[in-house]
Parts: sequence; structure tokens; C-alpha cells
Amino acid sequence: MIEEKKHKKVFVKGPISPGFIADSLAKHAAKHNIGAHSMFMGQVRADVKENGQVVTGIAYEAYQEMATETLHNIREDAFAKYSLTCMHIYHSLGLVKTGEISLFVFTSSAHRRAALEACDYLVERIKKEVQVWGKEILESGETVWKQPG
Amino acid sequence: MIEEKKHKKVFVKGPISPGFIADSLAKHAAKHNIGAHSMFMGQVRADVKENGQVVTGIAYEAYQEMATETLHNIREDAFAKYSLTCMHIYHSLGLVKTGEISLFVFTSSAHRRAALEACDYLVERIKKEVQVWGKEILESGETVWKQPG
Amino acid sequence: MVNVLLFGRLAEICGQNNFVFEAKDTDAVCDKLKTDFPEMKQFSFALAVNQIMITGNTKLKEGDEVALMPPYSGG
Amino acid sequence: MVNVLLFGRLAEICGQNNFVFEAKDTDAVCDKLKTDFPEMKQFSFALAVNQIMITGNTKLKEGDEVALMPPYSGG
Repeated sequence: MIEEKKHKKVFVKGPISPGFIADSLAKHAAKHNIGAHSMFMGQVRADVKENGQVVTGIAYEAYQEMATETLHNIREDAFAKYSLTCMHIYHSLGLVKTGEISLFVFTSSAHRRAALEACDYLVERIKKEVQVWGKEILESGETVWKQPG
Repeated sequence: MIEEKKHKKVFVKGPISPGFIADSLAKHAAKHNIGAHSMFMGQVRADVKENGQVVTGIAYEAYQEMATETLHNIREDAFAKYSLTCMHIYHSLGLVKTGEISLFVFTSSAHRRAALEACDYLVERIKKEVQVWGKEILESGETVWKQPG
Repeated sequence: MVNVLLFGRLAEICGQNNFVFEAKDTDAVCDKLKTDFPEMKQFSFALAVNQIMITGNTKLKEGDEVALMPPYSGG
Repeated sequence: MVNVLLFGRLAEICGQNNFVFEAKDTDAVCDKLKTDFPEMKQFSFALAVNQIMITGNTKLKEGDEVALMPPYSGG
């Protein structure tokens, strides 16, 4: 069980599509003890940088083995802290263009507070603790390392 | 503008499908100032009632004119309180079967805190303040008025 | 005449979700319904006049819409 | 020999994301990289040995994996 969770697939190549998100949701229709789903999606913004150049995408890299372990621990903490039925986390690797989704956090529970609070908790911990780095790609082709935020 | 918001369509007949949710998300790919989406979905549970009967669905009714006005005010409060790009709320009317979605709240913002907090805020206010009633339909055909919760 | 709307369990008790009758104020509406449908006395409900929540007795005029609403249970 | 992994900006500065060299402890790893790539001195980073975060100098043994990581910026 732990082994299985350890190897739960988190990283996906390229953006996370709305269709993938819909499929994830649809899979939970058979789980009749679920009353609440919370989702968070991170989308790549077209920020304007100091030099006036606009971000066209972010290229993500991860220290995958360590990030997977970190996410496993965050996941275990969330299961201990909140009464959850399901929890899914997906993060993109490689290029994700402006307007596309790079992070998808999905929690489900019988009652709403657990799903809502766990989703918030996961997003904050993922942003702060997971070994992932994003490099913003500007119109000119220049790159800027994304600041933690 | 206010007139348009007042008439924003909230109530939909029957369940809210994963495909509808995916389409709602996909429509935001062109909004390049969005960095974060939060979603909440309420799903009908197969609760076991005191008489041992299992819930097979919930039939929803609303005082539509008043509920629409209430939701308009909640929406305005959320826009004032949080720095949001978009906000969408959908609630089912009529029968929604176990495992199907009856409430969909969707907030988007540049940075994650606004979307996360606004989604939570909207869900709580909708549950407490909106003129909607659910009647649980049991296996036997009996009905039980849903308790607020 | 005022237009009385009933929701949820209250409509079920009264066998219909809409009545039109004479009433000078909201107390008169509630009294009439509790007399005609004694089971109404067992349940608490909120009142709105013309879609505005009210507390305490409120005078009614021709054509007003009075809604009797049990606790909400949407979502 | 230890396996040194570099991520994000640090890999860019060093022109590659992986070095294998002799080092008795993590201070030696950092000193070597800062000598070979002086720009490394300008950036703060965290260290992990065999995927465990460390603080302070840590002894290394043959085959250890040392990772130099700038502040995370995923999501």
C-alpha cells in the first residue's frame, strides 16, 4: 500500500488538459460516499517582465525521485489531518504554454470542509516544499527563472 | 453590467456533468492574467437513513427569483472581498442521482490565495443563504427532506 | 389578495406550493395556514415579502408575494 | 566519487546538471563548484544528500548523491 502510494504518478509531460481533469472527476461518480470535491489548477500567466517582454510559457524541471518522496509525505500528512476519501496531485514537466494548466490538486471527502481545507493545505505545501523549478520563456526566447511565490 | 450579472444563469436542470466543468475550465485558457483556478463540486451521497434505506438521489427545488438575487449579492460581496478574475456558480434543479454533481463553484484569480479563499467563502455562503431545498429520494421511493449542513 | 408561496416540506404539508387569499399582514398568513394545516405548527420557517426577508409581523398590500421557507438545504 | 546533481539556475550556471567527482563532505562539493563556477557564489541553495535535506557540513561516502537546489518554484 505504501509502496503503491510512493509510486503514485504525479509528473506528466506537458500541460494538464481540461479533458484529463473531467475524466478524473468522472471516475469518482461511482464512489457514493463522496459529497464534496475540491480542485485547484495552476495556470501559466502571460506576465510582463521588467524588460517589457511577455511570458509565453514555463518550462518545468523536477528532482523527480526526491519530489515524489516529498509529495508522498505531504499526501500522508493530509490523509492524517483531514477525513478524505481521495487525493490526486499532478504536476507538469517540460513546456507549459501561457493559458495552460501545470498543477492539478484534487481532494474528495464526505463533507465539504475536509475537501476544501485539504486542497488549500496541499497547494501551499506543494508550492513551498516540492523540488520543482520553472523557467519562464519570454517572447524573445530569453528565459527567466521563476521566483518562488 | 449589474443587470447582466443579476440575470447570470445559475440554475441548471438535472446534474452538472464533468464535461460541462471541463468546458468551463477550457474557456479560461484565453484569459492570460489567470494564474489560479479553484473549484468546488457538491456530489450526491448514498447516505443510509435511520430506516436503513439508502439515498438514490436528491430532488432540488428553489425560490428561483429570490435565490438568484441572493446569489447576485453573494457574488458582489466576493468580488469586493477578493481580487478575482472570474466567478461562476451553478446549482442543479430537479433530480440529481447519487454520484452526480449538484453544485459547481468556480473562481479564478492571478494568484492562488484569492481563488482558494473566494471558493471556500462562496461555498459556505451558498449552503447557508441560498433559497434551495433538497429532498432525498430513498430506494423504496420514500422521501426525506435534506437537513441543512 | 396576496400571493403565498410555500417551499420544501411546507408545500408538502399544505399539498400545494401556492395560495392566493386575503390577509392584512404576515401574521394573518401564518395563522390561516396553521389553522388549515395544523402540521405547519411543528416546523420553523423564515418569511420573505416580495423577496425581502422579514422578521416580525409585516403589513401586506394587494399583490404582495409572501414566501414561507424552511431552512435551506441546497448544495 | 560522489554524484552531484544541479537544478534550475544552478545547472545553467555550471553548464550541466550532473558532475561526478571526489569529495569528502558537502563543503568540499560546494567549494569545488564555487571555484570552478564563481557565479555560483551569488545564489543561495539548499542541499540534499541521498534525497534527504541537510543543514551544515555532511560527510560523504562513495556513491552518495548530492543535490544542489535553488528555491523551489513549481505550481
